[in-house]
Amino acid sequence: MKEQQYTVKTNEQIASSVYKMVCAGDASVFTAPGQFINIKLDSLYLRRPISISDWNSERGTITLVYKDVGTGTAQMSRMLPGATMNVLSPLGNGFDTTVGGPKPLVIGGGVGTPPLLGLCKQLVKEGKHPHVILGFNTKDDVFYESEFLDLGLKTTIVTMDGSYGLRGMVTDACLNVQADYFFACGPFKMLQALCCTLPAEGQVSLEERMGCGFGACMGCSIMTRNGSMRVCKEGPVFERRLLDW
Amino acid sequence: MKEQQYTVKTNEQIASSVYKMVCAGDASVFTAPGQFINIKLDSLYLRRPISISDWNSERGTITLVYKDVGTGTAQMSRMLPGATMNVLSPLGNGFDTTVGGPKPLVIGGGVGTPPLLGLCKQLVKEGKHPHVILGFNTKDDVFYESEFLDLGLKTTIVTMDGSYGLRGMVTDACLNVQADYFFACGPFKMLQALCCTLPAEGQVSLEERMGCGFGACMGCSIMTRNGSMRVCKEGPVFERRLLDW
Amino acid sequence: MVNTKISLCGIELDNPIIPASGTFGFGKEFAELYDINILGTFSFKGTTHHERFGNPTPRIAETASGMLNAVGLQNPGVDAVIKDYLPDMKTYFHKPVMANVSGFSIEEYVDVSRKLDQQEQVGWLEINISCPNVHGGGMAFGTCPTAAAEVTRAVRGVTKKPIILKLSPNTTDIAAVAKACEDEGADAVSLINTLLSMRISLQTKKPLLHNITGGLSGPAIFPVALRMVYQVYQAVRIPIIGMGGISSAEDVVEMMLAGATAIQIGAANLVDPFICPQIIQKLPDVMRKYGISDLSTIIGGAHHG
Amino acid sequence: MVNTKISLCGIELDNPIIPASGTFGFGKEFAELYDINILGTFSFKGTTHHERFGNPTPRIAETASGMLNAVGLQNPGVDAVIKDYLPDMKTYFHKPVMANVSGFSIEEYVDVSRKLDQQEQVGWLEINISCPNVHGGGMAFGTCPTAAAEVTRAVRGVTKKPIILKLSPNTTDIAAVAKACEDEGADAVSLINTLLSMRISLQTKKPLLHNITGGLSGPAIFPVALRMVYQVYQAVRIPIIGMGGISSAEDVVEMMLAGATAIQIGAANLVDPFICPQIIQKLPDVMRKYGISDLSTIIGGAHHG
Ligand SMILES: Cc1cc2nc3c(=O)[nH]c(=O)nc-3n(C[C@H](O)[C@H](O)[C@H](O)COP(=O)(O)OP(=O)(O)OC[C@H]3O[C@@H](n4cnc5c(N)ncnc54)[C@H](O)[C@@H]3O)c2cc1C
Ligand SMILES: Cc1cc2nc3c(=O)[nH]c(=O)nc-3n(C[C@H](O)[C@H](O)[C@H](O)COP(=O)(O)OP(=O)(O)OC[C@H]3O[C@@H](n4cnc5c(N)ncnc54)[C@H](O)[C@@H]3O)c2cc1C
Ligand SMILES: Cc1cc2nc3c(=O)[nH]c(=O)nc-3n(C[C@H](O)[C@H](O)[C@H](O)COP(=O)(O)O)c2cc1C
Ligand SMILES: Cc1cc2nc3c(=O)[nH]c(=O)nc-3n(C[C@H](O)[C@H](O)[C@H](O)COP(=O)(O)O)c2cc1C
Ligand code: FES
Ligand code: FES
Repeated sequence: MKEQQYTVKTNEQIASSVYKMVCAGDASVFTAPGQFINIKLDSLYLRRPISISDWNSERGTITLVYKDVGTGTAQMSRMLPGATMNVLSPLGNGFDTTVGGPKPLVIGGGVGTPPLLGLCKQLVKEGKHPHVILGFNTKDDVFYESEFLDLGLKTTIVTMDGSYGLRGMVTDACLNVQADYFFACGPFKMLQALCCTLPAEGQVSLEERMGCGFGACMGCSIMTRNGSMRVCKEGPVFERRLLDW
Repeated sequence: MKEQQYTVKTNEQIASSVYKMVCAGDASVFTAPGQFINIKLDSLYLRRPISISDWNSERGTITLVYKDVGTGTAQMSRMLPGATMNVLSPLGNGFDTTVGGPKPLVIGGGVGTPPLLGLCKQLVKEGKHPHVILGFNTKDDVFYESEFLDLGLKTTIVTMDGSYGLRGMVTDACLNVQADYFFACGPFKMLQALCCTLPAEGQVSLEERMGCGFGACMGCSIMTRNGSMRVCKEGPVFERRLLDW
Repeated sequence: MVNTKISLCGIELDNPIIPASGTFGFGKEFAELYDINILGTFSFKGTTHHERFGNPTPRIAETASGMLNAVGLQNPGVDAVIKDYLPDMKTYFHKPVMANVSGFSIEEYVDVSRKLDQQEQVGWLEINISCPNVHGGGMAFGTCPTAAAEVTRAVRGVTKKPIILKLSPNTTDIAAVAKACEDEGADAVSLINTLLSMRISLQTKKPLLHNITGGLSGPAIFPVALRMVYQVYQAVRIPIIGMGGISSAEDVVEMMLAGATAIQIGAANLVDPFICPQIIQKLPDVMRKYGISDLSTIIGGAHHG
Repeated sequence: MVNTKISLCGIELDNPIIPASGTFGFGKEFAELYDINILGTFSFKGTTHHERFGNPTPRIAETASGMLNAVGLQNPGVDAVIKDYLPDMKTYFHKPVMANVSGFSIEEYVDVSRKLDQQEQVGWLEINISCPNVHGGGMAFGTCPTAAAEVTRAVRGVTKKPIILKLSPNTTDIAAVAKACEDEGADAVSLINTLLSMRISLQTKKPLLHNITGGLSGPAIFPVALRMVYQVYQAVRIPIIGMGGISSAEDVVEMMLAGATAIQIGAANLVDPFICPQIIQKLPDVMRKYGISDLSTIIGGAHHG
């Protein structure tokens, strides 16, 4: 982990309350998709954890996609190109792409979707063909469909109200798909439902309120089948079989 | 009193740790030299009181001169043209130029000097010929000499170490000057010494730590011969005879 | 249409927003800025028997997200308040006002309360047993249940108006103090007063405040105040007026969820004199955002279900 | 050359900077970031008899200039600390370490202290009688002088190492608690632990922390901590370790002027993991700026003259 300075290059709205920010900075630190950074914002005491959606070590760019849900993310949404952010990065262990078969399921819900783009790029690089299923509440919330399509991946969008793609929840969409491994990121309830319905092994990325983000405070501990683990340090990605759901 | 937005036009260093900031904004609110404004700064809880050094209602400009002595003034010194500040203005009662003779003494010490420029402009407008005596610690601290000279005023500079102008304190310089009235602004000790040595009547501008700046909190009360008064509301300028020094 | 009305000891308020004692004077400075009749009411400056200058300056210091004050109950004394301030107040404030009664002995509380009880403009007596900035007992009454009970009993004897005991946070068990007040007939409690604090100047290496210690207020203390209101809500049945760092309509809702029937706004008035009208204006939007149609229904909401 | 050395209960520290218990784990996460041997020492995570998971999440919330935690003393238990953590610590920390002893009964404090007393690496035992995040007494010991005295007496009986009683701010009279500890043989006191606080979610209308309440730390509490250190300094002769919101070299000096011999840094480590080396680096400049050549001479400076 390092303390670094990132500079905002672009920051644009890509869906209802959802923004995509591309920053210039040291991207060579990241070792796996699913890792995150912790961002210091003006006049807020705690840092804000945001996943790395995508990064390019050569160009030195990092892509974040975040939803404006409160003071901190609202402040981020107002940042202009040239603004700088103090961040701690990289944090956490990301997805382990060495396990799982050639056609894993990649399942995202809402702003759980961003890190899955970096994940899919990695999977594709390793010669795999993930099937991507993304769930949103409604049409206005949908983002990143073309990014996944551009990777040549089968991409299914579901919305709760059916205003875009299939109607329903990602769990519904998953029922029709055969896969022996999955990667998922999204709301707690969605991940729980997935783990209860999918027979396959897989990895899920969790969120917890964090004090530090690098393992010092025990603020983010969860109880797993292997004892307590820190979402920020041993996670945020956990093998589903560790979770006692 | 109004809550207003001022925009920084220029902000330049004019002496050791001393900056002059010209802002665009409503200057029509000021009624007397010696009034002040209270400035909201990022991530600082209390506002910072700064005197109006000069103002131009037609052009809509306000001049502040301030010394970097702590967090707030340091932050001000870093503000770039275009930056905006939320201010409460005008605050306090300024100097009353209707009293005193045609040749008053105007005495400033360090960053007590700024409001005296506005004062002298007013006195000159009223056909008076103040003699200006300004005291500083050392050469590097001196500012505003040419501004007073430009008004055609006799301007005496004294420095503690004699590195510029006369050597000594403003009280020394005052001893040689005949005047039946004086206006003064500067450090508490200087004002006290003046009131103890000068036989003339006069007005002095005081400083106190302030909670509000507009008379609500009683944070800045001082005891005078006429009972308790608020530096922010009944002051900051007081007739010397009210002060029990 | 959302409803922001609440009832405080039998008196209906248009909204629960009450500027806190010591930060609003007698309302005059603010009446010059906006029509203060939009407020629920306000609590005027802590009034003692005799006129008081208070502590020498410096009386104010800054802290992270807060401020210290050691004003020390500067006020004109109860007789001057009645003779000079209240008649003038009639010209700009037309609602029942909350009288903040301060003192250094039970006799003084009784005496000041009895006099203010006679004033028709006064809707409630808020008995400040918690000012940390006076020597000689001002605070002690508010930190100990038996002393708080004694003050309550004594003041209860001289007024039929609702009495609100204002409690100190500088105590181990604020709920016990609140309960003691309720048992002796308090109609409500208000909390919290400031947290005893200090700052030291690195230049002079001496305390920044002449009084050495002062009271901390502002957003820094909001989470402490919230916890205390929550605890007191579980201990008493009388209404609670919650305060401590409230600076937004969201804070108002959070404090009411903890158990406050009404709320007071102190330090925020000083740094932003228009904060109360702003909050009153934004409150309906915030209520709608969080699905609240009647504000009085959320009081203590965080305790249920 | 300025001198930052201080002596704490007979052990000399290179500087008074000590990361606070619960914010520095067992030092390993930080040892990966910088050489933690530059620190005066550090206080390791509060250790109980048995392994504890602590409270369910959410355990963390944000406040103005501060944070709440309700970790609830998650730790591996004293035996695992001795078996797994201390030997490993030898590889990256070569100074005497401060062992933070937590518990729910006097027997537990005694038991854990006795075991940690045997560890050669342990320089001091810091007895945490003030954790607000555990049910069943953890806090009560620190809010009442007689209970604090009892813990001190019991622990004193099982160790010759310096014992430091860590006090709670959630009490009416912290100086009385400190005095009680001193009288029973405490070698030092450390203060303050966190201020009991809470936050409520407007979305769910329920407390944000699963544990309902949590402890407030960070700059928000600095002026409260400063006042308490100042008060305790007047009540006891043993050294005080001051903490609460310290985030800069200036804060260190201010806390020492109030009466602290050494200081701890808690929450600031979490938001800025390099804060301790930064402060250690800046301290000499700040000392020069304020005319301090020997840091140990300013301890309690605000009380004199
Ligand atoms: C490992 C990790 C990766 C994340 N990646 C993303 C991402 O890529 N895109 C995205 O939009 N969001 C992501 N989040 C959620 C994001 O951290 C929160 O939305 C954000 O912290 C909210 O801050 P706020 O100030 O806007 O909200 P506020 O509610 O004002 O925040 C108050 C406090 O609560 C914390 N908090 C609030 N919501 C959450 C949450 N869901 N998880 C953790 N802490 C929270 C904040 O960090 C802050 O400390 C991630 C969270 C974690 C733990
Ligand atoms: C009516 C009035 C007019 C003033 N006019 C000027 C001016 O024209 N130019 C100028 O350079 N200075 C002026 N000052 C002093 C100026 O307000 C302080 O230098 C400034 O507030 C310091 O803020 P800081 O954050 O840099 O210092 P810090 O020490 O970090 O401030 C901490 C707190 O102390 C207060 N404070 C510190 N010093 C003073 C002081 N001398 N007077 C009042 N409060 C203080 C701050 O406002 C703040 O609340 C004036 C003060 C008053 C009361
Ligand atoms: C400058 C100042 C003066 C105060 N004077 C009084 C007072 O006279 N009587 C009283 O009961 N409380 C007094 N208080 C306490 C406030 O009414 C309030 O309880 C406290 O400030 C917490 O609220 P806040 O954080 O919103 O300021 C005073 C507070 C401040 C800041
Ligand atoms: C996440 C967290 C965990 C803590 N755990 C402990 C602990 O185990 N033992 C203890 O004595 N204090 C514990 N504390 C309290 C700190 O050591 C310190 O007393 C307090 O946070 C005030 O200092 P600060 O404002 O610098 O954080 C903890 C504090 C935090 C923020
Ligand atoms: S957030 Fe501090 S340990 Fe995970
Ligand atoms: S600063 Fe508040 S009354 Fe003067």
